Parts: sequence; structure tokens; C-alpha cells
Amino acid sequence: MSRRGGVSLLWIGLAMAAAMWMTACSDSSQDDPVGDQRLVYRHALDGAPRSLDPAQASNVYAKILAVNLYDTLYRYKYLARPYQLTPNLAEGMPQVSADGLIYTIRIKPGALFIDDPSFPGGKGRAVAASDFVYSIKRHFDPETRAQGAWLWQERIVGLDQWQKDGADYDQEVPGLRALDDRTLQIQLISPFPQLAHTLAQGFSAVVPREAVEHYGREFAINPVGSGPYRLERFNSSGAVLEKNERFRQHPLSLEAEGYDPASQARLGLNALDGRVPPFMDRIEVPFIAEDAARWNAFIAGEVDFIKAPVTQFDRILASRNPPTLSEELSQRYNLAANLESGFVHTDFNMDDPAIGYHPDPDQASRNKALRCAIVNAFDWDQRNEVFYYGIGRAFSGIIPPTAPEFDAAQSRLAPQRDIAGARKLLREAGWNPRNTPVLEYGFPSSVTERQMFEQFRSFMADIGYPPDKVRPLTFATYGDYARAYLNREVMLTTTGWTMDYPDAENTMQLFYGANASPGSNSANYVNPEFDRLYRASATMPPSPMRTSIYRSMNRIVMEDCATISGISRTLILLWNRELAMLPDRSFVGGFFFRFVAPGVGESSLRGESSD
Amino acid sequence: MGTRRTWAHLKGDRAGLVGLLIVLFFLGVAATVWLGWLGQGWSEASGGRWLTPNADHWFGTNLLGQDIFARSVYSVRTAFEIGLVVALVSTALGAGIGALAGWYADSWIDGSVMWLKGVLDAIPFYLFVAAIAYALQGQWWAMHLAMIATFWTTTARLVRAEAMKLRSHDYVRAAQAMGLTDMRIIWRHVLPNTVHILLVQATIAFVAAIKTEVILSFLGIGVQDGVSWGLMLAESTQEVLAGHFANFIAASAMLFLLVLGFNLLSDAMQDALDPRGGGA
Amino acid sequence: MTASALDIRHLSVDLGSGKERRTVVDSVSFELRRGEVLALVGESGCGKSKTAEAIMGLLPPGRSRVRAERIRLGEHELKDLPSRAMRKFRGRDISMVFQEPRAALDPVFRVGQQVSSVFRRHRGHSGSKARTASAEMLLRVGFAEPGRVMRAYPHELSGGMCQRIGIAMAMACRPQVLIADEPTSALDVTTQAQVLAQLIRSCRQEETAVLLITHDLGVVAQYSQRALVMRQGKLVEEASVADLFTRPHNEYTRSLLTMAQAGMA
Amino acid sequence: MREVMRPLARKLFQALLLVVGVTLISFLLMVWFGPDQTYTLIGKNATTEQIAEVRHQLGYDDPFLLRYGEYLLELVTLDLGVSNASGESVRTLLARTVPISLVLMIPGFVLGNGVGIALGLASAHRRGRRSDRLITALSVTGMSISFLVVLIAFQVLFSTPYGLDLFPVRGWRVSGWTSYLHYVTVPTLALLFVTFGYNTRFYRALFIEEIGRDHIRAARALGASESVILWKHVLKNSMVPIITRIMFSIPLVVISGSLLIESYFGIPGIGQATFEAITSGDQPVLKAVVGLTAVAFVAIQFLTELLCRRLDPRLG
Repeated sequence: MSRRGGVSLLWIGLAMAAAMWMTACSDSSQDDPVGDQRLVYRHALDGAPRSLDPAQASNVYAKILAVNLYDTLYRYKYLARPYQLTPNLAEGMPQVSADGLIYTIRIKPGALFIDDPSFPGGKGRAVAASDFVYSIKRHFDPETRAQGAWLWQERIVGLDQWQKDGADYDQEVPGLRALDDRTLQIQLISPFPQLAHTLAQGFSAVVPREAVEHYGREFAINPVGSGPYRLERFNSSGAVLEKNERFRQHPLSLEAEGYDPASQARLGLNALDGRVPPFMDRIEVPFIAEDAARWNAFIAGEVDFIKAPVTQFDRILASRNPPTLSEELSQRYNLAANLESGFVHTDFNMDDPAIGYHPDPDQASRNKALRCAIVNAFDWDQRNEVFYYGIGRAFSGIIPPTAPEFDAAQSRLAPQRDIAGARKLLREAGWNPRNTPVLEYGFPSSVTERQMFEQFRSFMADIGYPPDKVRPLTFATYGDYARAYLNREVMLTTTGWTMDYPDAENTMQLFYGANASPGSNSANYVNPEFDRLYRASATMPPSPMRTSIYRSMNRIVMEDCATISGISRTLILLWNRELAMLPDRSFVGGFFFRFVAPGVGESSLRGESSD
Repeated sequence: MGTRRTWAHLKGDRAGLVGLLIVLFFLGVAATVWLGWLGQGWSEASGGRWLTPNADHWFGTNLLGQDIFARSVYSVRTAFEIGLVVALVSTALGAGIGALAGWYADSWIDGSVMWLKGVLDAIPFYLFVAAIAYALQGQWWAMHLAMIATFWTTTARLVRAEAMKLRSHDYVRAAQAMGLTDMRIIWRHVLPNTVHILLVQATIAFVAAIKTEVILSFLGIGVQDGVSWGLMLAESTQEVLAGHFANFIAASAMLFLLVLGFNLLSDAMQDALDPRGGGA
Repeated sequence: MTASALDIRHLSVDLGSGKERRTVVDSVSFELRRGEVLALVGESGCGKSKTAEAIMGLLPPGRSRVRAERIRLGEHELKDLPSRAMRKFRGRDISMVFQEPRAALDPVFRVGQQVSSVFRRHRGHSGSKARTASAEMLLRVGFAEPGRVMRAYPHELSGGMCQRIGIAMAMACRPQVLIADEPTSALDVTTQAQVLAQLIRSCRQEETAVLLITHDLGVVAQYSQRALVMRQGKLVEEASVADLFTRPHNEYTRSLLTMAQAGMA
Repeated sequence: MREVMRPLARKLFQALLLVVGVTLISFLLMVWFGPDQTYTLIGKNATTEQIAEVRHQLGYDDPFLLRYGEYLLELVTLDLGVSNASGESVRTLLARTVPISLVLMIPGFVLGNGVGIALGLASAHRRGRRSDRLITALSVTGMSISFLVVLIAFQVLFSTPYGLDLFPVRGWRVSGWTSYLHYVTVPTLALLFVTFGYNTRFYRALFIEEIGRDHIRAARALGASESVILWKHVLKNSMVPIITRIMFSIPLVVISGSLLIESYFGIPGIGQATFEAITSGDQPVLKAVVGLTAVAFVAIQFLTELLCRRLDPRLG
């Protein structure tokens, strides 16, 4: 043969390199050296927190980490459903004055912040009531870029004024005081029955002033708390938590946590009664946003817990109603099907004269007919089927099924689609394909959002709405989308709302006139009757009467067709059977890693050399 | 090198002919979409979800029950619209700027053009495109503009070099001597002599445009309304992991074929139009 | 032992492939005797250089085809020789000097490295030995200070110097045959004569036969014993130089001569 | 001395102009008209005053020149501020992410160019013959496949039960050589697949030009073996364009290339950080990435020129 020599050598080299590559890869998986005797729990999240500063714990991922790294005064009982508050760092439930305005809270002794260079001598000091005062004040300090201020805005005496006066921490707020090291007193402007709930929020977690001042903006990635765990490592791909050895000793009482042996026996929690949490030495929290990757990591045994992706429901579920685990998977995993405490809804921008309020009453009523026709055309069954595997729970109204005030009778289980009714509404109001307005449906650009839009367009096509009059209004970032709808520039806004506490007040305020954009009333809905009822109910403690007011308000919003609502998703949570736990992240209060424990056959939770 | 010779050369190039046929085929498909004969039901949810290919849905259906065949065919039109707009405008822009820079080589015009080119080349492409897409929030032409803004530089560089060469040619000097204005000479004598560059560059820009569209649509800053292979691929990234391949195969196969066709055509044209008359 | 250094019978060269194939050398036969200087004359594009490249085996295999009944170098048949075997002869037994002296040297290596590489390759010389041999060789082609030349890069030298280096490299192994392809036409007139004289002198010393490709009939007259005239790929005349100038047989040769005279006049 | 300094000064001045241009354009696009993070930082039920306060804190209400000036100052002092999104200092962020991107991209980049050079050499060397035609056909095919398609296909092929199921679907949990190879393989193969067409084609054309030169023919005529010709003469003479190509693609590969790979495979490198900065409008990060890339680009241009001068005596 002819000229070749030079090149063949290279091929040999490449082949050898490839061979080495393959051998190196063959012993793939088990090389993370966690091979000690310590108990490790790996909890996959489907998103990442943006910050570990409790003041910025606005998303569910941040909240989960916040309540494990920090302490809150209250929390929800581990096992009780529906949710019940229970003291956490507080010694007992707050003592409330007869007029409902003064709350006095004692905190437990012995709580310590973790050791950190920001403390004198590096030793963590005891948590004091003044730390709590400081932590709430931070939300009102513009420097913090806190996101929880709305919980207490115009509620606590002097707090808003303190902000106006320049947020000087040395200046006292009359309504927020530490009476001594262990006693806290909050004075309200008017009754706020949900106050204790707000103190179970990640937002209200207790942070030490020393650390905040020491780290400045980087406090967000250097959490210094008194929670059951401390942070070992954190970046955009995950967090690693280590047990806080100095966390206060407080045995777990199943009874106090609302244990229901009938339904919860299968969880294997019995053995935990009386033992002292936290039970696991190390918590690994990988953030895996992509569904398939999260699922594969779970199946491969790389994580112990996931929120199952809808795309895998076919393989996971043996039945839909109630959701049960397939035979194959039930050997290894436990399942919890939790209805989320929140809902997804699409609001009309009532400020837009093409679809909402109009100075001309005739036009206004035609607009209302149009809105109602669109509401009627929306096919919740389809939406549920395609995007939520048919196990979501559609309801009509703004009181989601997990709210204590939910009324199954009022909100038909699934709002019925009514094509004929919708067409009739359009016809009677004089709408036809030529004179209907162009609908601009806003969404931040993502595949699912786009598919939801396309589905919406096909629903509209069914009532004769021309497809080229249903247009996408896309936004590159969620922030830009938020800016647009908070500035009332989006005609149809789809948002999800996760309840901050189990009280429908939290969803009612979404339609309260004073909360119109840039507040959370993104429909810019203003109805005097609704607003009057809202104000009347706001200071009322839970009662059948308040519930009935909520229901009237619900009816008002639905009759005005201000929103296409809604659906609560069913979250399918799966975890390793070898763990004794009841995961729940459907509620924003957060999930406590401290109660996760090794079950009977705990072998795989330890490193490889378990003996 | 006359047109005839070029054509003869092209005819002798089997790969080039295949490329031309593929491109013409897709152009035909795009035309049927423009005329409203094919792909019109791309947004209708007309079937069950994730149907396998059958008589009603040749390529099956997607999550929403939309017909994948209609969507992939409609995407041909999207691809041609993006490709043509970007290729034409960026080539024209590159030709104009390049000719000016070359004609006035070493002047401030040339200097600023070269500076701008250097600047654009120094910004990472996707970052730049993303930035334009964000700055022009929601405009359907943001993506086009971003591509045009980066694609013209190569054409300009080549045309500039050619224009500098032509400047010293006798017939150009003669035209100057006859008192023609610079602009007129550039238009009449310089630009026509860069056609071989422009044709090839236009095909290259076309290919680059439809390939870039795919990436941008995946990143969520591409096609906003309508459907494109990029959007289909973006949909498919989750589906393939659950074992639904129809979206992926349809979009990637058609994308591949069209790009391959254009690449083959572009290569053949490069050979055929090479003023040095060279072979492969 | 035959008297011929190079014996060519019916050598043809086709270029291109498929429909575009064309024959550029058409059944050329000639013989180069030992120690002789044989001129190959013809206008540019007549196939002179392709003939030389075909003999050297330098035509690219994918895009050309060489057919011959015989290409003998001394006792060795070069026809259809695998390229690896052919390589052994090139530079050792048959060598070549090119038209563009500077382009024929690799611009990124120093002259010394390039000359030494020939000794290393064919003589198996070690580094220092090859350098000594190179210096000696350069001395022989007329460089007074070989050390300085060896440290230089080609672009730092004049065309004439580069061609001397080319000659030194070609003659390094005392080849039987040297093909000189228009060795001086790229040089200016004064250097031309010196370089050519140097080339012929070196060949005489080593008893190397030269195939001198040129279009310059003056050169033919001055240095060669015999001449071949080539036109459109075919040999049209073969004669001693004396005969060529006095009794040209072929019409084309005559026209060449007239043109040359007109040019000289 | 002045003879040497003048072109150098000129080069420096041009480099400076380039940096000004890049920073100005990127500032204009990414910062001035760029994404607005205010609305992801405010809490629920924020008032207009609170929104204005956040805007003010983010510096969105400062005048153009002030903001641009601050940007330049940040680049000069390398005081890059803290990420708006996470509070992490941008320098920590870069120190954390850039090494990951480097070790992620280097194998594919090196192999991609290596394979491109090898195939280009082979192809140029056997030009016109069957193996050349095969390589050319393969590179056109390679050039015709979208990067995204390759990523999806390779993920299915190598990392799912529908294919070989050998490698992790995504992520980057690297703690040693084995896990490194485990995670880097699929991205590397994808990168290799996508770039080999372009590389091979580029190098083939380059080598064909070099092989056609007279001195190659001369070397052959003097009996140089083909490997000497290819590896010594052709390669060394091609070094300037090779180095230029490689050097110039470094900043773009590290940012643009890894942007797609990292966001697809969920690898916490600078590409993903940039992508996240884009989608969340985290301007301090964006500013740093673009500004430093521009500076790196200009620096590399400078370095390349120096390197080329060393490699090619004619330029020196």
C-alpha cells in the first residue's frame, strides 16, 4: 500500500485512549466516599432556593432549607392532617389578650446558635427573644431585600413607622419587644388571627444579628441558625446539611404530633416514639429540576425522596383514584399522594377595557359575557388529564380544596365545561369572530407554559374564537413576566398560588381591591361588596360565620367571571421504604428533616461498609 | 467563469445536485404551507395524546394531541421564513458594509467597520443573541435581528477583501476616470463581482439561521408564536426520556435533511463559483 | 551494467478523473546516459514538468494516473513501485531541483536542519555528523561560511542562495540522476549563470546525469549534449545539441529556434 | 526600540478600543435594556414604594454614564460585586464555576481539535480518494446535525434504558477520576460529535493548501517519508492558523459552548451560571461574565499574536 504510516499511529493512540476510557467508566456508580457509619438522607428537590437567608425564603425550596437550618417559633404538627400549629422554639401557644391584640410568647431555654466566626470566640450563643425581634425587623429594612414583610405589614404597632424612620435597629418598635431574654411580646394594630401561622413561616426564622452584619449580602449563603442542621455545602446543584449536635434535646411524641395509627401505621414510625430527633447525621439535598433526571436518580438509588414527575405517572401508579403505587415499585418505595395547598388559575386583567371593566355599562356587561364564555369554554378535565395525569383536583372558585373553608357543594368537584352555554353567552352579547378582541395570553417562555397556552387556544377555538386572535405574549424571564402583569400589561395572567397558611383569608386577599397590582390581586379585581366582606372577616377568628362569609366572597368572584379557576395539583411523593417518615412539602410551612429516621431495614442508608 | 460553466460544473457535482433537490423539495413543501394546503392544523388538538403513527396522524401526536406531521411540515415554512430573512438581510448588509470598508480601506469608515466586527466577534454568540432577545422583549423579530447582527461580519470581511482587490483593477480605474461616483462604481462594478461570495455566504447564513433558531427556541428566546423544529425539539427533551420519540425524530430528521441539503448545495456552489476555477 | 542512468519507455500521464481526465504526457520514451546532461525543451504547459514528476513518483495518486512500459533507474525498475520503496530512491539515487528556490525550502525550519535531514535520512547520520556533512556540502556549492547559512531561515536568504542550498540538498547523496526543473528561471539574470554553472559543476564532480528541463535554448546550447523537444505531451524531436541547432527535423523545433533567435536579437 | 514599541502601542490601543466597544455594547444590551430583577426580589403585595426602593437598591434608576462607569471600574478593580439572586460574591461564583466548565470542556475541546487535525491530515493526505470522500461526507453530515439534537440523542443513547444506560442522565457529582469520567463522557462525546465536522473541514482545507506547497514536493523529491511530511512539515507550517483557531475559540467555547451543554446536563459551571443569570436577570453576574470574556478575548488575541511570532520565523 501507499502513504499511510503517519496517520495509522494516531488511530492506535485513539483506540487505546478509548479503551482506557471504557475501563475507567465500567466501575461507575459507587465512588462517592461516604463510606462511614453515618446515616445519610438524600432529599431531591425539583428546584433550587435562590438564597438561604430566611428573609428571602420566598419559594418552597428556600423554605424547606430555612426551617431546617433555622428555628421558627411555631410549626405544624408532623403527622396531623389537616394542619395544626404546635410550638417549636416557643414554649407553648401564644398567650393572647382578650381583645386579641397582645401576644406574649415564651421561648424554650437552651437553644443555641451554631458555632460561627461571627460570634465572639467563634462560639454560638444562646437564642434570645431579642433575636426574634431583630429577625422580624429585618423584613422592614430595605437593605435586607426581604420578601416577607407583607405578612406583618400594617399589623404590628410601630413597625411600619420604624421602616419609615430609617430602619435603625437600635430604635425600639413598640409593638415588637423582648420583655426579657425569653419573653417576646407582639402588639397588633387590629386583631390578626393568622399571626401564629405567620410565625411558623420560614420568613420568621430566627437569625443572629452578629452573623448578618458579619457576612453582609453573603449571609444568604452562610446561614447561621439554631435549627437541627447546619450547612455543610451549598451551590446551584445542591446543599449538604450536617446534624447540629447542639440542637436542643426534645423527644418526639407521636401522639403530640397527631399520629393516626389507623392510616399511618404503614410508615413505620412507632419505633421513633420518645427518641430524640434529629435522627439522620447528614442530609443531602440535590436540586434536580429536570423531571427525567430526578426520576432516574431516584430509581438508581441516588436519592431517597422525590416529588415524582408527571411524565412518569404511567409507570408509578397502579390506579389513579386513589393513587396507588405499582406493584413493582411498592417493593422498594412508599407513596404519598398529597393535594397541594394552593391552586393554579388564570386571571383576566380587569383593568383592561377590552376584557374587564369599562366605563360604558353596556360594554362592561358585554365584556363580562365574554369572560364568562371563556370561563365556560375552559376544559378543566382536559387540562387535568394532559398536564396533571387526571389526578389534579379541579374546582370552581378561589377556595382550594385544602383550605379548611372549602365547600365541595358550592365548588362543583370539577367545573363543567359548557360549550353551548358559552356560545349562547357570546351570541346574546353580540360577540362574533370579527368583533371579539385579541386575547393576549402571557407566560414566561417554557415548554409547558407554551403547551398550556396552545391548549387554551384550542379550547377557545371550540367556541369559535379565531385562533389568530388568541396570541401568546411571552417573557424571557419570570421577572419580566411579573413586571408586566404587576404593571397591568398582560390581559390573561396565569399564576399559581401556594397558601402561606391553612386559612382561606390567604386566597381571598388575592381579589381584595386594595391589593390590586402591584399587589397580589393581579386580576385587579375591585368589587365593593367583596372588599367590605373581606375587611369584615379579616379580624375574625375561625368560625362557621367567617366560613360562610368566605363562601359568599367566593361566589361574588365567580359570578363576576374575573378568573378562570382553578386546579390543585396532586403531588406524588415517593421515598425509600427503608425510611420511617411522612414527607409533606405541599404546604409552604416546609418539611422537617429532623423527623426522617431509618426504618427497620436501614442498610442502604449507611455507607457501603455497613456491618 | 460564466454562468454556463458554473452550471455545467454544478451539474457534474452529484452531491451538489442532491443538495439542490433537497432544498427545492423543502421549498416546495414551504410553498404548500404558504398556500394553505398543508400543515394548517398544526395547533389543533385533534387526537389523543402521544398517539403512535397511524393513518390519521402519520407521525403520531404530541402531549396535547396535536398532529406531529402537521407541526413538522408547518415548521418548514417557519424555517424558510427565518432562513430567508436572515440570509438575505445579513448578506446584503455584509455586502454593503464590506464593499464600503474595502473601497475606503484604511479610512475611518474601514476602521470603524473593522472595530465593530471585532467587538461583535468578541461577545459570546449565544449571550449576545440572548441579550438582544431580552432587550427587545417579546418582539418576534428579536431573534432575526440578533442573528443578522452577528452573521453579517463574515460576509463583510470577504467582500471587503474582494473590494480591495477590485479597487486596483483597470476597468474600475477606468470607471473612476470617466467620473462615476464612488457609490455608483461600488454598485455597478464592485458588488456584481462579489456575487460568488454572496451566494455562498447566503446559503451558509441560511443554514446557520435555522440551526440557531433551534437552540434559541430551546432556550425559550426563539420563535414566539407558531411552531418550529426548535420548539418541537424543546418539547421533546422531556418526552424522549419517557419513551416518546415522535416529536424528536420528526423534527430532527427534517431539520437534518434541510441543513444537509443546504450544506451540500453550498459546497457545490463554492466549488462551481470559485473564480480560480479549481476543482474539489 | 547498462550505460543508461535513466531509461523511459512509453510514459503517459493522465490528470483528473472521470470525464475531466486528460492526457498531459503521451507515450514519452527517452534514455539518459550516465554523466550526460540531457535537455528537455518545450514551452510551458507542454508536459515537461509532469514528465519529471512522473519519473520521481511525485504525482498525487488520487488525481492522476501514470502508465509506462519502463521507468528504469540504473538497474532498478521504478515503474509501479510502492511509494515506500520509491522513497528510498528519491534524494539518494534520483534527485530534483525546483524552479522556485525559496518556495522549495520549508519556511519554518532553519537551513541547517533541512540539509542535515537528507543526510540523516539516507545516510543514517547522527545529528552532529549530519551537520558536519551539511556544512561540507554547503561549502562545496560555494558558501564560504556554511555555519551562518545553516542558522538562517530561508526567507532571510536570496533566491540564488536558496537555489544553491537546493542543489546541495539534491546532490547530498551523489545521485545517479538529477532532474533540474527550470532551476534558474526564477532568478535574476546575473545569478542565473552562476547557479547553473554551480549545478553542472557539482554534477560533473559526482558523475551525475542531469535531465535539464528548460525553455531557454541558450542554456541548452551551453550545457547539454543532447536535447529532447516536447510539445503537447509528446516528444517531437530528439537530437544532439549540434544537430538540433543546425538541422532541426521538426517544424515545431524550427519555430522554437526562430522565436528564440528573435528574442535574442 | 521605538521600532518595536510603536506597533505594540498601536496594538494596545486597538485592544483598549475593543474592550470599550465590547463592554459598551454588552452593557447597553444586557444591563441597560437587560432583564429587570426587581419583580423577583419583591415580596407579595409589594407597594409601589417598595418596588421603587428595590429598583433603587439595584441601581436601576442611576443614569447611564454612571452605571457604565461603575461597570468599567468593577472590571478594572476586579471588584465584581455580589449576585443579586443568591448573594454569593461574583468572584466566589466564578471561582466555583469556571474550573468546572474547564474540566468539562477541555476533553471535548482537545479531542475535537485532535480528531479534526488527524482526520484533516488523513483526508488532505489521501485527497480525492475514497477515504477522503468518506471523511468529507461524514463531516458534512456532522455539520448538518444540530447540537441540540446531538445532546438529546446522546442522552437517550448513553444514559437511558432506551439506549446503553451507562452514564448519568445529568448532573455533576465529581469526587475523583472515576466519577469525573462518568460525568464527562457523554458531554464530551456530544461536543466531539458536533465539532468534528467543522474542525475536520477547516483543518482539511488548511492542510490541503499546505500540502500543495512547493517545499512539500521538494521534501518528497528528496525522499522524506510521508509521516515526516505530514507531522513535521505540514503540521509545523500550519501552526499559525491552528493556534489562532484554537486560541480564539477558547473564550467562546468556555462560555457559549458550555452554556448549552451545562444547562442541558445540569452541570454547575459558568455556562449554567450565565444561563441562570440571563433567565433571572442577575446583572452583576452577567456583567462580570461578559466583561471578563471580552477582556479574555482581547488578551488572547494579544497572546496569539505573540505565540504565532514564535512559531513562524517569517512573522518574527
